[in-house]
Amino acid sequence: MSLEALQAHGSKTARLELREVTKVYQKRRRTTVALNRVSFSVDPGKIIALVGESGSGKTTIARIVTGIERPTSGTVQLGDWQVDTLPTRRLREYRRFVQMVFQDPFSSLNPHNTVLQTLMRPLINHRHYSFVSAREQAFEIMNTVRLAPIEQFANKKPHQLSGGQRQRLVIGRAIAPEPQLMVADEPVSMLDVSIRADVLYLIDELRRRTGMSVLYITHDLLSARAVADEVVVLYRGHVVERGVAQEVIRHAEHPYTRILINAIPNPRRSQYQTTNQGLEPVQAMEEDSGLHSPHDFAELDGALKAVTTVPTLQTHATVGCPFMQRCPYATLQCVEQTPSLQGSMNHQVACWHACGCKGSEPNNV
Amino acid sequence: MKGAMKVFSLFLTAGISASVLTACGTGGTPQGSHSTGNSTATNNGSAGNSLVIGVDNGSPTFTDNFNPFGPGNRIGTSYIYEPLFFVNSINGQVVPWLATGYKWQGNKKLILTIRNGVKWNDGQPFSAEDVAFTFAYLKQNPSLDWQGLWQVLQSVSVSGNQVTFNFKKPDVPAFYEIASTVIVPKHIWSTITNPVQGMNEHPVGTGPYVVGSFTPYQYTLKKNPNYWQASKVAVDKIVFPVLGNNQTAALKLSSGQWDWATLFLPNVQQTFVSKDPQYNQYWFPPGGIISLGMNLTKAPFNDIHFREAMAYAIDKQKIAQQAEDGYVAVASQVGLVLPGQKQWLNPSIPNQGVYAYNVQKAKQILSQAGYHTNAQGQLLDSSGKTISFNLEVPSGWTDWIQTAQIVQSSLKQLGITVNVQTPQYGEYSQSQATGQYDAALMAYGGTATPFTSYDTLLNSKYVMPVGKAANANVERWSNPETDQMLHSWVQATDSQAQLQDAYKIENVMYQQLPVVNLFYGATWSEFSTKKFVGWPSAANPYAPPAPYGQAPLMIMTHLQPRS
Amino acid sequence: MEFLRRQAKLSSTPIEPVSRDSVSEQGMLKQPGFLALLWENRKARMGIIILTIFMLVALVGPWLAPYSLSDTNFALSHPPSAAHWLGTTQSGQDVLTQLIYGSRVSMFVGFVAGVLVIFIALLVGFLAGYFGGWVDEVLSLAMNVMLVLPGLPLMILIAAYMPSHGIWEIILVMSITGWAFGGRSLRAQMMTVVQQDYVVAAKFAGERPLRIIFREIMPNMLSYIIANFFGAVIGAVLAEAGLEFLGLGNPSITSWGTMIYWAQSSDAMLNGQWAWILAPGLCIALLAASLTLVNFGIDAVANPRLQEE
Amino acid sequence: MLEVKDLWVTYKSRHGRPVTAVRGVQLTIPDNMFIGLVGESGCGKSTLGFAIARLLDGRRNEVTGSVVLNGVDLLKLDVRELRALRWKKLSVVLQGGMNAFNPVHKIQQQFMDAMRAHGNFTVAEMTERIADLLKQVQLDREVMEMYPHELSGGMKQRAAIALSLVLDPELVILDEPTTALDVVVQHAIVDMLKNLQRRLRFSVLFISHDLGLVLEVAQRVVVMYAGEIVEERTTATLLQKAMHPYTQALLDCYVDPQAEEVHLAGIPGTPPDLSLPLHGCAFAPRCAKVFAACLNQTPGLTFGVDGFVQCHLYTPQGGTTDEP
Amino acid sequence: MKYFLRKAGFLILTVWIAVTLNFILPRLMPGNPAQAMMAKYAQQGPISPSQEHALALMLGLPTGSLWSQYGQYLGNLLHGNFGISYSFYPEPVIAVIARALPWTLTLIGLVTILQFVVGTLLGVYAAWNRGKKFDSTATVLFSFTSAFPYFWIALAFIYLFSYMLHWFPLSGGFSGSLSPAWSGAFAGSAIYHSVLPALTIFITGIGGSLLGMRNNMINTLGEDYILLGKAAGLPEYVIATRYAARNALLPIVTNFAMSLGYVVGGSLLMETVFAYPGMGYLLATAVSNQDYPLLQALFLFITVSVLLANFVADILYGLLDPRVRKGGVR
Repeated sequence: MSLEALQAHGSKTARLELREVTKVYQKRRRTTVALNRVSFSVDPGKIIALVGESGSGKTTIARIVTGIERPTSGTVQLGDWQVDTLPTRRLREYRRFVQMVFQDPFSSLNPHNTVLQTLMRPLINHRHYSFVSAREQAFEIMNTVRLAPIEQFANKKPHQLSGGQRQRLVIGRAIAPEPQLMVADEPVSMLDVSIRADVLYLIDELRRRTGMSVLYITHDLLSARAVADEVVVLYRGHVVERGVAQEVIRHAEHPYTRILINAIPNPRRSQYQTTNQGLEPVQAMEEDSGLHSPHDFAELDGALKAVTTVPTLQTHATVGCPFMQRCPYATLQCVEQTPSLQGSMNHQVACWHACGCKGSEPNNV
Repeated sequence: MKGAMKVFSLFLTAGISASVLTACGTGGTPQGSHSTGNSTATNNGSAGNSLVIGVDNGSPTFTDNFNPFGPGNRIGTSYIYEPLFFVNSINGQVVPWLATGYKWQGNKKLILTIRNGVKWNDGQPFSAEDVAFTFAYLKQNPSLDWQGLWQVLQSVSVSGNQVTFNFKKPDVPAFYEIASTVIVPKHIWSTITNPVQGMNEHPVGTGPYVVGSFTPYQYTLKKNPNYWQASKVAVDKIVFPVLGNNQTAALKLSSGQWDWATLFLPNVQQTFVSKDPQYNQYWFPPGGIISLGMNLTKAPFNDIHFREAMAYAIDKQKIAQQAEDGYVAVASQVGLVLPGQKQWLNPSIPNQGVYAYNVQKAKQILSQAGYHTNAQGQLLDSSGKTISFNLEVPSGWTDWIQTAQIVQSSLKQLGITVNVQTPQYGEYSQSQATGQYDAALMAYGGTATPFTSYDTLLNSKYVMPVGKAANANVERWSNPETDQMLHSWVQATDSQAQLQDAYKIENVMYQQLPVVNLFYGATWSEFSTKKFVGWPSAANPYAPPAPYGQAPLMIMTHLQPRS
Repeated sequence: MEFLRRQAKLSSTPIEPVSRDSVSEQGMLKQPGFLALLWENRKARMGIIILTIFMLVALVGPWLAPYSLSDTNFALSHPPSAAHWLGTTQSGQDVLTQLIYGSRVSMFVGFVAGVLVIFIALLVGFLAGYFGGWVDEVLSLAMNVMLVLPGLPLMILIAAYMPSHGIWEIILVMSITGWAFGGRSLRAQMMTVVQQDYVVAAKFAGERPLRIIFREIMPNMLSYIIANFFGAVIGAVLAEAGLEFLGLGNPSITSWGTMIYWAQSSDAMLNGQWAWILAPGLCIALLAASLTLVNFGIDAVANPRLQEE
Repeated sequence: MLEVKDLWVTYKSRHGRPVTAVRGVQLTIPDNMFIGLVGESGCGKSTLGFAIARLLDGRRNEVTGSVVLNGVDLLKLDVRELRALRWKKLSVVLQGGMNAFNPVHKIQQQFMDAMRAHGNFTVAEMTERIADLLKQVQLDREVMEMYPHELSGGMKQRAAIALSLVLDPELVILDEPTTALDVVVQHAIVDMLKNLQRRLRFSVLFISHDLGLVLEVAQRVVVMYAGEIVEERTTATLLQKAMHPYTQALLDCYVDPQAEEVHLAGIPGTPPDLSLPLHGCAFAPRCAKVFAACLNQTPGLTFGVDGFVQCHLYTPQGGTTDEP
Repeated sequence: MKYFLRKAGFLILTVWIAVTLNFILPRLMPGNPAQAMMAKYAQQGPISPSQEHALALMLGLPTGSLWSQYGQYLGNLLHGNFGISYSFYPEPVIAVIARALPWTLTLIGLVTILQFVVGTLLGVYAAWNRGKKFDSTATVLFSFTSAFPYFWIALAFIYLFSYMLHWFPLSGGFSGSLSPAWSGAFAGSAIYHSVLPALTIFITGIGGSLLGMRNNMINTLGEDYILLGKAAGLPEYVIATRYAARNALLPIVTNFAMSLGYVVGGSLLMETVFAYPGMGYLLATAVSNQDYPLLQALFLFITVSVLLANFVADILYGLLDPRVRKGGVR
């Protein structure tokens, strides 16, 4: 069956919907809130980019959506599948519909399996192809993900492929069972800049052709902008901003989103806008706040760890904006009240200063 | 004397078997002779008129225990406590010791005359009271009465220096058990309530020696100056170092660290004698019989022809040569330890009762009895079944294992498959007791009177149904005629009458082969005549040459300094 | 002995499926096979040669041996001579013949016990490592306990209570007591592997656990398993010798262990039959050392840091 | 000032062909200069950095050429001379900042080890110096007393940078110091580094695969491809007009995320196998402007006012008169 | 602290398991040791039921249900009552062991530690001079020495040094003319007697320590912090010891603890050969004498000693590794 034929099966695609998903990890008397009432949905054929740094909860979402973990509360639905209560024994069946592309193309392929074997297994397992037809279909997929000429690649093993080729193989394996949803977890972050576009646009092309949804997890807003229809920005397990990709990135309102945008290496901007111009919230914070104790030090990753790992008792008592400690615009309101997502469906932001921050001067709290 | 002597002989014979026997015998059993040795004492050997004896095995160190009743006592105990008579197990000769004489009144009353002028080594006088006390003490503490004396004894009474034993039923051979019972002082033991568990660190006996010094690695005995035959005792001091293990014990003996030892030494001429050819000597007299015991309740062992064929087919000479290094002789099938017990031998039995090695004859007997062989050379019985059996040997008894291997290869010539198995001793003895074995190598004989051997081997009163533990006659020989012969013997005080019964039983042994005798187990004894002479020898077999048991009492009163 | 195995093993870093170092990847297009790499390692080569000799001797033993094993009709206790290169035993057997036949039993026991040990270790280690959770808790506890319980005394205790001591009983005892180390290291290895993306990917490809464990993961751990297997064989060969030496084996079979047992119980040293006691010990050591050397090689091949120059 | 002349590094392999990862590199690092070294993975940039620092395992590779630091050829020094010079003149920050600290010693211990190796300091002096440096990299004084595992990745990398500065070296080589870190942290560290360099005036060789990042911090940029330096320019001129098609293509991979239309570009093809001899220009197979000469003639260096480029477009063969 | 508690918990658990194993094992095996003992006594003559009872009491054979036996057994253990030795009758097992334990603890303990230290140091040296002469010779040589069975080395030593050369005594732990005491003469004799046994453990054991440390150290030498140490121009000895060896030692310590059981096992065989008055020789004689109470108690003592040593090593590990000490990873 060709992929064009797959397209005809558009009815197979389904909508992914997360409602109020919360995930709490209990580990050695420490409670970590990895996700805090996260809601969003992915429509068939769309790419949603989940953006955030490590610790933001984006990987947890991937694990919950793929059934590896269950949410503490909230519901996750993919078409007819009630994912949050999915019994372990049905996981295998479910995975026909949800496939994953991994960050590291070097470790996600079994070094002992050839390209052909790698592509045939999901066909045989999930779609019960015979060996011969699986082989045919695998060739088809190789064409689709541009691992051509086929004869040359079919019997190669991963170590004989370049990074980009490996990632295309991984993508080919992921589309083999004709999933409804592809979860792509930082699929290009380990690849050279020069081949990122190739891989990203392949995913983009495939979702158009098959109608599957894509949950694209990244810390790179630029790539999100390039391929995603919508962007969800996560901070410490909270959705802080979401909306149509172009809207969110071009008119970012949440300070954190702006930090992320600012962190994208942009050679042209950097030389003409010298370091002291524009928004430098991180540095401003470092120098001003004096928060230099190791754990809530201004460095973002340190701060994330410190704040998301709090003692049990305080977990649910947490109020205020999750970003307040690092926010140069934080006010008393931010400490006392938790902001919720506000705005149109095209662009929502959870920030008390969302409208004013663009022009306002940083407050020194 | 069935108990003690049987055990004694068991150790003599089994003692050939390396290393494994425990100290769990009655007084004066060694730990197995081909055994263990240890430590030190190069300097001890040279001291004046002292003797270093490598016999006591501490494994690893000595417990200070000279309790004549308990298991696990020091070998030296038997140099301290004395019996009423010394019975020479080699030839059955009875030598008066603490008693000077005995006489039977009928066959249910035995009267012993006790020696005067003997003193305990604490200075107290020894008397007939002590003798009576000792036997009463055994009755009082049944766990001490291993020989089961009080199963036949009615009472023991004293009058003057005479002690009278009244029997419930006639048991003339029981004399040997009474004779060898060691006597303990009443004034000490009457207050000891738990004799088995006492350690008896300061033994008070009548014997030639008292404890000198004691360390966990070595103890010494020194001459008892008050000994009743002190003039005969030439050795002033005896040193018992810890034996250690096999290899080191042999190396120590070989390197001259000991004056007297009881070890199986391979190639003794080269490994011991040649190290000091002028003085180093050995004498390995036979002390028991090693036989192939069979479960007679099972086929094909219940077939006399089969047993006979085996007796011909087993290359006993090879066993004696290889398994026993040629130190022993092929055993007579009559069940006597020859030549020591030759006075008991039935002259009508040819070739002293030895079945010569003759495979042809064996095959002939088998085919006459309806056995035949198939194309693969396997022996089939009359119903066409192949014949194979397990042969059990205690684990670690290396010479027996070798013996079994030779039996195995011998019987292979007849087409019989033998599986040699080496279970632990406990399992080995248990499977015999309960009759769940096919065949096993066993030791018997070497008792002062052959009656004891025959009784335990053949008396049907010991037979238990398969599955229940039998204490003797484990091959389960059950024959009313044999029982009648034994019964007649037990009542006979007259030696001629005893001899007639013996002849009959020897015939049974020879013709019906309740067990197949293989070879004589030896008493190992290596000694140096550098300091002392007068050791027992084939020419003068006044005692077994063993440094354990009661033989040392005899030997220590015979040794003379080399002048 | 065992100590060496343990430490040598633990030192190996997890085997990475592929090298990420693209520099080293280039020019390696025709990467030689595992065995070829092993052969290039000097120590492993030495080990392989010794091991192969032993294997061959064991295989063709009956043709190689100068005499029949059951032939006991030679002069007793003879020192080495032209007719008997290693002399004869006290019971008139040819020592060289025994040595050759002994290699069969010793290596059989070693390798069969090694297989059993590694089998249990694989099963326990893999299940614990793969499934984690309570399965891991229970199995790990069992492993840790077995690991700290001293092996030989435990073996002795079990063997002492065993009613009979054939080859299989010995193998059984060694398998029961010997698997924990392999289990532990395989578990640790499995735990790192199971988190690798390709295993997760296999789950997404719809593979079932057993297939993932044995078809996807095991090939990647093969060198590690082989090394563990050899370690288990070393342990088994030495343990067999130890048990036989103590008389807890079956002395009527001929193995290197029983040869030493017989030699020492026949006071071979006293008789100057040094070859009788020396040869089997040397063979044990050579065999164990050859396996150790091969393991060195496996380590070096599988672990880039240990690679030889 | 450090001068690299005609540096070649070849990895020897027992199996397969030797890989020549650095091919005749010429490079000058003036004092007080922040130089960025960029290239795709496998282009030999880290090897170059390691070769300069003489940290390559001598048993596995062959280094020829010279690395002259203030008139001393580092490659010719014996172990003792080299050790004396290390860290005082030249220090490094490794990519695996996570593992750069000995896990069993406290952070300050490792600073002190480095200091003690090169001079006599009292504990008080050392403590003061360490505290000062930690402050410079915006770390708390308490970090001194901590063990490596108690620090986050970013903190460790800051500490590693501080460690590299402990003896006031003339040159610090940083090998992908932020690759393993999150974008925001990466940004912060790079900024800090830039400020430090401007303030303390040491030279930096900043090795990264990320041209965008390099352009943000470096004063000069060195672009490497297939073991060779294909372009070396000041950042400003490079941004105005990248000369080499490879540099151009790399630059094109960066777009403004806030632009109206965002389309990512890539470079088709893969870099050449460095175990094979190269014919012509190494980039030719992927180059959009390739022409006949590129395939069989190795381009020479074309020098301009502030750097050079290695491309036929700027040689007589290319026929272009474009001044670099 | 938590680490410590966890390790202590594991210690208690393993001790309990060893104790229970010790209880169950004889009862699982076919053939009751007590009956075997009886059979042995029965060889000496028929045993009446009353005698059988006397014997059972004398030997302290267990009675009652399995659970009550278990309870009794645990109770006895707590009181240090391990029953009465069959082969040292009537000595209590505990007394027999008390005589042997110090020898083994001292000899094996000291030599094992010495062996570990020397082996580890040589391993460091070999790894640091990797590929050089010492390294290549040592790895092959020690692969062989560590492959020799302990008892075989012991046999060879006895033959060579004691029997042929008369340099050392043939067996035993001290001269028979001396009594164990805190005297110079006794100590001298004990040391003299322990030379060969010690050498045996040392030679067979050192290879393991050396090779283990070498491999680990080579691994550690590939770590970034070593490279950084070199780049920082640290003196070689600092890198070799405080950086490489210190870190390479960590897993070795745990391995050392785990392999203790095996070292002890090997040493037990060695003791048998030397008839050294320690636990190993006692164990061998208990085995050949079917002295089950002694056998069981010995197993328990050896096991508990090993477990304790393990525990100590674990604690040591905790002290060596700040990640554990400070409650970090692991």
